[in-house]
Amino acid sequence: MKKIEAVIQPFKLDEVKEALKGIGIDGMTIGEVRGHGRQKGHKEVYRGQEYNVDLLPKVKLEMVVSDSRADEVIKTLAAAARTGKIGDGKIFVYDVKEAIRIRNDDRGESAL
Amino acid sequence: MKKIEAVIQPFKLDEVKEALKGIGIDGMTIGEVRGHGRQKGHKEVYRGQEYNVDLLPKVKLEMVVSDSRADEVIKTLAAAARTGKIGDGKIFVYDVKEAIRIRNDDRGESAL
Amino acid sequence: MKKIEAVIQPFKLDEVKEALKGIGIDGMTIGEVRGHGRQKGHKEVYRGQEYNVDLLPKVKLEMVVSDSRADEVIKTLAAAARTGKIGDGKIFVYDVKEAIRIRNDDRGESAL
Amino acid sequence: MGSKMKPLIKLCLLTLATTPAALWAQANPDIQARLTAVEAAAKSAQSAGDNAWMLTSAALVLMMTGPGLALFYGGLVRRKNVLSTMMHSFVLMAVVTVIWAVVGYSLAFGGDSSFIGDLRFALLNNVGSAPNADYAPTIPHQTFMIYQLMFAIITPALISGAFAERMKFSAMLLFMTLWALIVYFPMAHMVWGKGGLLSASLGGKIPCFDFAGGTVVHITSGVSALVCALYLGKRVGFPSDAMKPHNLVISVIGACLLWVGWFGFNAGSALNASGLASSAFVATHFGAAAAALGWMLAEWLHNGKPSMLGGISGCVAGLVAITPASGFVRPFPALAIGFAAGIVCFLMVTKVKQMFGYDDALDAFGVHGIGGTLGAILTGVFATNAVNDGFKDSAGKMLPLGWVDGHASQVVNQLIGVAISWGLAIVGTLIILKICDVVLGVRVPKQQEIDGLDITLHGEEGYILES
Amino acid sequence: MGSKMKPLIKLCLLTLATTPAALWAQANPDIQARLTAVEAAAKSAQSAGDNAWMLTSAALVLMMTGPGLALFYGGLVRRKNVLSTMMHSFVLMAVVTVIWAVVGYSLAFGGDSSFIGDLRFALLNNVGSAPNADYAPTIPHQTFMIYQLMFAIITPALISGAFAERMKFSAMLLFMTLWALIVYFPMAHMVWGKGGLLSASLGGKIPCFDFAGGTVVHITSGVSALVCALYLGKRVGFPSDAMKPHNLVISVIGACLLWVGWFGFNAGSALNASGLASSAFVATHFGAAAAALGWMLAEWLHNGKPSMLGGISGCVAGLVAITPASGFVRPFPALAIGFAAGIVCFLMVTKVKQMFGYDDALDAFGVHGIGGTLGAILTGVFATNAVNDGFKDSAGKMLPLGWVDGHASQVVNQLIGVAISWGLAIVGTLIILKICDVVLGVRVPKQQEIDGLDITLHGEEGYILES
Amino acid sequence: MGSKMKPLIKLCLLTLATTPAALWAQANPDIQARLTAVEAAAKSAQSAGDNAWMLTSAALVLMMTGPGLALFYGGLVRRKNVLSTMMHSFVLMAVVTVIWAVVGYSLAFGGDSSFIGDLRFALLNNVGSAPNADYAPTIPHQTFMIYQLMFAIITPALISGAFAERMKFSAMLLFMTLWALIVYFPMAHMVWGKGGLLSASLGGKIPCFDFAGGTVVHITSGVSALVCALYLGKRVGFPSDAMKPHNLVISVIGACLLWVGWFGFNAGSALNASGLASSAFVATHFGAAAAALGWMLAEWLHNGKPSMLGGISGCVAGLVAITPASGFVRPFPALAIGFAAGIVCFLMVTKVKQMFGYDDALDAFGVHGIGGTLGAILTGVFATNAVNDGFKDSAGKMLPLGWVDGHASQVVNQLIGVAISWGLAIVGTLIILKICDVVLGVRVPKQQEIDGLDITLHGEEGYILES
Ligand SMILES: Nc1ncnc2c1ncn2[C@@H]1O[C@H](COP(=O)(O)OP(=O)(O)O)[C@@H](O)[C@H]1O
Ligand SMILES: Nc1ncnc2c1ncn2[C@@H]1O[C@H](COP(=O)(O)OP(=O)(O)O)[C@@H](O)[C@H]1O
Ligand SMILES: Nc1ncnc2c1ncn2[C@@H]1O[C@H](COP(=O)(O)OP(=O)(O)O)[C@@H](O)[C@H]1O
Repeated sequence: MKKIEAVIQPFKLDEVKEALKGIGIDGMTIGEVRGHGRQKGHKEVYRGQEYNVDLLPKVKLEMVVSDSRADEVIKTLAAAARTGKIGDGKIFVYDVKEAIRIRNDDRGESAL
Repeated sequence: MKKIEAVIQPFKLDEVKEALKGIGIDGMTIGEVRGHGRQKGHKEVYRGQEYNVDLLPKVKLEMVVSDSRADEVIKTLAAAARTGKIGDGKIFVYDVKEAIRIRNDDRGESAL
Repeated sequence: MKKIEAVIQPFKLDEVKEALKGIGIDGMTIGEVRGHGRQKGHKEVYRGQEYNVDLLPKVKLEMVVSDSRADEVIKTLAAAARTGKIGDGKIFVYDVKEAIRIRNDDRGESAL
Repeated sequence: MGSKMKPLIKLCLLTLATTPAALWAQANPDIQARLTAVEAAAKSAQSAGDNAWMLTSAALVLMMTGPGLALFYGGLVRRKNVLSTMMHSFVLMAVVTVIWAVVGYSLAFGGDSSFIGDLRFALLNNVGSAPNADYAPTIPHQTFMIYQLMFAIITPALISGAFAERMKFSAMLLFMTLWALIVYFPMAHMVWGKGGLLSASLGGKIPCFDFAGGTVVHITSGVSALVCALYLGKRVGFPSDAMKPHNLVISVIGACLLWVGWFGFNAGSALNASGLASSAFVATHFGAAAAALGWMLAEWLHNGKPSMLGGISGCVAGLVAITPASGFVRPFPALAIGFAAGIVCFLMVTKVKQMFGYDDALDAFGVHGIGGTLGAILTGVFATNAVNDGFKDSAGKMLPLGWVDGHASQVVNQLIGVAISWGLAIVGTLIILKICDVVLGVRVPKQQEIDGLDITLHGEEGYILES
Repeated sequence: MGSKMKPLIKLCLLTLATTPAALWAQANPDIQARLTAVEAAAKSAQSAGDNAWMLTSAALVLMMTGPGLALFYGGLVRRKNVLSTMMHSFVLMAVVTVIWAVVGYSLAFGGDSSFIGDLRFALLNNVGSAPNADYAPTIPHQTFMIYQLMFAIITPALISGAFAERMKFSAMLLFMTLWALIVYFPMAHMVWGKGGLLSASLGGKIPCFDFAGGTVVHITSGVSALVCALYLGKRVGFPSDAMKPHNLVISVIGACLLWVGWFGFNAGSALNASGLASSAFVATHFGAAAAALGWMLAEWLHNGKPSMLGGISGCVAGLVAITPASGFVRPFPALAIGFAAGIVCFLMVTKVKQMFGYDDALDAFGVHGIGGTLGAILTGVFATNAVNDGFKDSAGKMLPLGWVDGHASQVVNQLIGVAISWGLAIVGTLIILKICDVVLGVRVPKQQEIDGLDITLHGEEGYILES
Repeated sequence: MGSKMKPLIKLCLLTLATTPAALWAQANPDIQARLTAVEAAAKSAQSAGDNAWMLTSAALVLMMTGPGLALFYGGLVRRKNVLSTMMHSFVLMAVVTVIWAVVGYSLAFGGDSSFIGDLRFALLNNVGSAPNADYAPTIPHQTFMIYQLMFAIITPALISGAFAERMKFSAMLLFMTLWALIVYFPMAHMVWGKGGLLSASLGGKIPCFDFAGGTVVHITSGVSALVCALYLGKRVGFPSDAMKPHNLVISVIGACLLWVGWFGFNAGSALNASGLASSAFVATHFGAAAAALGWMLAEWLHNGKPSMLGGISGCVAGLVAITPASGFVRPFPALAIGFAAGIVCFLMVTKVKQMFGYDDALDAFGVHGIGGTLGAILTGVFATNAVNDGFKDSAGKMLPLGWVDGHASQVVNQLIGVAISWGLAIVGTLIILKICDVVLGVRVPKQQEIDGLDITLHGEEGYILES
């Protein structure tokens, strides 16, 4: 199994979720993160104190899928998340040694 | 070493933490996440605008343990987190290449 | 490629970020987490109800780097995050199978 | 000569008869008219001044419930229940208003029987601009009516602290409606109504001093809260799970608005802008201040740290305790009452409650029930005619009020008042809860309680902070 | 003998002539002086009482805008726009004040023409301590001026709910300045100004009852809001993306402060602390309460759940609808007006709006435009001289006011007033928007809208909760 | 005939003597009595009106501290210190109250010496319902006492902005207690007390105009704040680490409540509900509005963006600057003073502070110290007897007040007042800090500062938003 971890623009979340549902990917976990990269941030000033905000709000999607579906998922996800502008984010892929469904102790792909 | 990543019901956190302490697992990192899966969400209505909330609050536990302890930890964790209802969550297991304790540069299992 | 995941003290974030920029590491993703470990927490009392808070605020840094740079990054990061006190946190290293830049579908190290 | 004189004398007599009259004729009527006019003007001016303060007070007392109490309570629950908790206070601003207009005001202040009012003011008949001389001779009757309504709103809202995070919304509405009818209106009439059993100034058999609602407001609500807490049982996970206040910042806002609004509550209870109002204003502020210090000091000694939550809990406890006394006691006794309330309520909430282990979620009983009882009793001790000269014997001589005036037996009357309010609250609330339970069920299903009442009962969330 | 008598008679006559005069000489002047003095004293006392209430009311009405409306609106937008939304209300507290001082007050209340005031009060000339007898004979002219200013501040602020989350700050400032000049001041003069076309009490040709601003405040702002919503178009992602209120807790605070502040708005519109003020106070509270219930009930039937957002939206709708009626109607009609407003506005906001699909972000039109129109019309139905005895014929006989007094044709006048305010708002706002669009452009670039206006327009964030 | 006439004449004479007397006997006493009664009635009515406004004002001023200032400051610090910061304001509501009751009021307003009061009012002896003719002849003495207390509460609270996020709670309590005794009470007596050195209306040697506390409140607190900032040193990580306001939304609430409450602060300082109160109300509002614009404009020119934080900082700066002038200046000078304050304080806080690099965490000095000084001086320029007619020479002729009245030398007196308040604040605060440092240590350990004061000093958290 593979874990597909994507860091995307927050306002793209709904779109991406729909796209994944479209190809039957239901299980996913989402977290609020802040990202730093090529995308330049913005300036904030509080009573003359200037701050350069270079950590921008992003959303992190994690989903574990069977090896067979990984590519399809990546394609769909990337397509849905793409605006073509700097800051669109990244997708990272990892090996997963085991998956367990807590509810009934299912293991492996059947647990996804 | 293995990384054990569990997505569980928030109200189960304390119970799980105690159970893990019970078997001597002290080190863990916890994050607030929202999850999507079989568990169906709920409806929210704001001034007639209806929303179907299908991202539900979950807690993500991460702990890195020695290969030898992985199974025991998984069992304990699953047992403590289980309610038997849809939405109990998942456990995923990954390989960890290296672990470093920042404080004193300990490496490997001794860093856990 | 390697994923370097560090859990550090929140007030060390700026320092660490600067240090990493210093060695040309730009891309990173940051999340708010709470950690449990050797570091003992504090007591809170609300109208006589006592709570022992043993989940302490930490910041989680994740950056994917080429295998070649991993060690350097770890050293720099650890050095910058170190106070020498319990609670400094950990660094974990994982293998990364693939990386994709959503914007332009770059793959592999060129996507970082 | 003689003959010459006649006309002269006639004139003389004539003048005699006429002149003064004539003078009056031109001077007096004018003066009479001006006097009458200026008497009316002075009366109208008096009314303007008193009405200005009473309308302000009415607004302040509404502010105590919303946003005051809604925030104070809302901040103390867990995030998932913040709206459902604020809703308890808010919806009562609406529901009680309608009940009050239909029968409530009349049941509380109509007629002069001992236990409950009649229906003469039902549908607000005969409640107009003309003052109701029995209660407030210088302000429009409507001002008195709306001011008293604000008390009828906040009192049941106080109870909601006990059953927060687990009561059905529908059951809460039924409960509150019945509670107003069965507990509040009778109690208000007994203590404040003309001829009420416990009325101190309007011919009660057992005169009991309660300036602004120690028995009527705080004992009834606080004791009913305890009954609710016991009847509903503990929240899922209590006390093992952490149930920390999710937003103490809004609780502080709420407590401060309660403090400020309480000036309308207590000083407004003078029903005019006289020196008595000022005196009650001072006592109120002193009571709150001393109690905040008392609670924080107790915490400091006990936990090693004074807390913000302790400070705001203390000030509320002091405001509760000074409420019945505010129009009767001097500044320093006010400080004493407040300080005592701070310590006693702290012990109640932190020690006694833990001992018994009931789940009075937001300590409505510990603060209002206990604080109100303490205040009602101490009012009998410290009440003095040096502050309130409204009580005279037939000869117009001022009567001694409390123990400090040498009238120790007043404490007994206060105890009777306390006993009656406790009794009515316990019995009334039990009956009402049983009814609600049978008709609707009082408690939400466990899963709803776990998911939180905001989503499950109201279909909305308090905060959506994700970007 | 006869000779003996002469002096006697002389004396007699002398006395006759002198004595009473002498007596008067000593007694009367004194009395005259005291009378004059006490007449002045009573006048001064009346002024103190009325001024106390009016200053309080002015403060309450400012509190409605800040923090009231700022919070109510601020909580309903998404987190990234909370400050930009609160800024709309806040900056108007500053900008409108300056405009008002320079020409605004004079354009609204100077002179006695039909459509707009003159410049006699420009730069606040002749606006001092002496009362302006035309408008408020018992309070300082300055009090009347500052009280009316608070209305001029909140009215444009209400509009901002329509274009929240997407309007340029600079354009907003220009828009509001022009709107005050072109729409608000004329409308205020027409309805409340001496000789204004729609003035009910100061010689208007088409007397239209608007006690505290149904047409002047709520229709003008609400209808202008609709025009803005249509002109600016929908927010990026509307309605597909979730645009939930990010912080209903602060919206509840805001709504409650609006409710409390509204007592100053409506009861203050009596311009004194008389029984009429009390009556308006009662009507205001009843209208709010009934509307909150109405909206929640509609929700309950419609969605199966009453909501906190529904409750606060309802109370605001009720407060809007009762505003024009508050000084004219009895308590129960006030309940009826409120209840109707709760239901009607609920349908507007949830059904009609969805039907047409325009993006009135915070429902400024649905609540203020519709609620104000409904209230203005129902005022014509329920207005009665039993509540407001200020309207008499030459013979001093009280005139019938609304339909309930048998004066059905008043409803026609109300409709004319409604039509004029709708017309002025639509035309005026369209012209102003076009100007702003040409001069500055009204809408922010898409990327700024996505990133949020707090960061892009103001360079700051509402919350920084990371530790 | 003659004989016939005797009785007639006797009668005539008799009547002559008696009749008018008789008439008076029946008419006059009655009139006298009614006059006396109505004179008393008018006096009582005057008192009611004035007292209504002053009780409202006292409540408003308390609201400025809690929740007003607590929120304004609380929102500006980092999340981990929100409660400890709000605690500074809150605890002073309690502590200062007790000090005030024991000796504070007497030290400020007892007796007529030049520098400090005596103990005649200690323990509030002789402070009852009867007015204190020296200070406020129409309201109960207790009203004056409690109103002044609210000033004594907020003044030290203002200082806390300087040492936020790093001062020990215990040290803060000791500091504030000593500061009230050594700095505030003497300063209050010198400026407002009978016979005080700087008293303008009660026989001061160097009459200095300070209507509501430019020197007494804002200079003393603001300058002391600077001393504290310098003495305590910078926060750990200042200025390198980001120390952004964690919740500007609550800061906006706080600022708005300060604005609203300030009407009680300034207009209340008229101590009655007269035209002077209205005039001060207007000046206050205008000052706040102009300053908000001034600050935002400066930001706009300087950073390219006006900000919400700038707006609220500006309005507070304006309210500070207009405070001493509010009862002396016309509306347009009020706008000028406010605008100047907005610009000057902006420069202070953004440029000068950065230049010197001290860590006045929440800019208590930049806003209150500088704004207060500016206002105090400009009061000498713009004060006019056209607004305040309370200053007459022996012949009853009105005296010129400020420069605009041709009394340029008043500016010198103002400068003396400023110098004295700066001097007292600097010396007093230094001594007090040294004492606190020796006795308790003023600053928390570094680790506590890093972990945050809420957890380490109070054992609680402001927000727990995790589900
Ligand atoms: N090497 C990396 N490791 C982890 N996260 C990264 C890395 N590089 C980028 N990111 C994440 O991806 C986001 C977008 O990257 P950025 O360089 O800004 O734009 P782009 O992905 O279009 O090149 C960043 O905000 C960060 O959260
Ligand atoms: N394939 C997956 N990848 C990542 N997280 C998942 C996946 N499937 C489920 N989850 C997480 O587990 C949670 C529970 O899953 P769900 O299907 O709702 O119930 P159950 O685990 O009982 O089947 C989800 O809310 C989500 O956070
Ligand atoms: N085995 C582990 N797995 C995951 N996270 C860990 C583990 N051990 C520690 N951590 C994280 O590192 C943080 C610091 O660890 P701690 O034991 O408190 O101090 P130190 O790292 O100095 O030994 C913890 O708060 C937790 O977030």
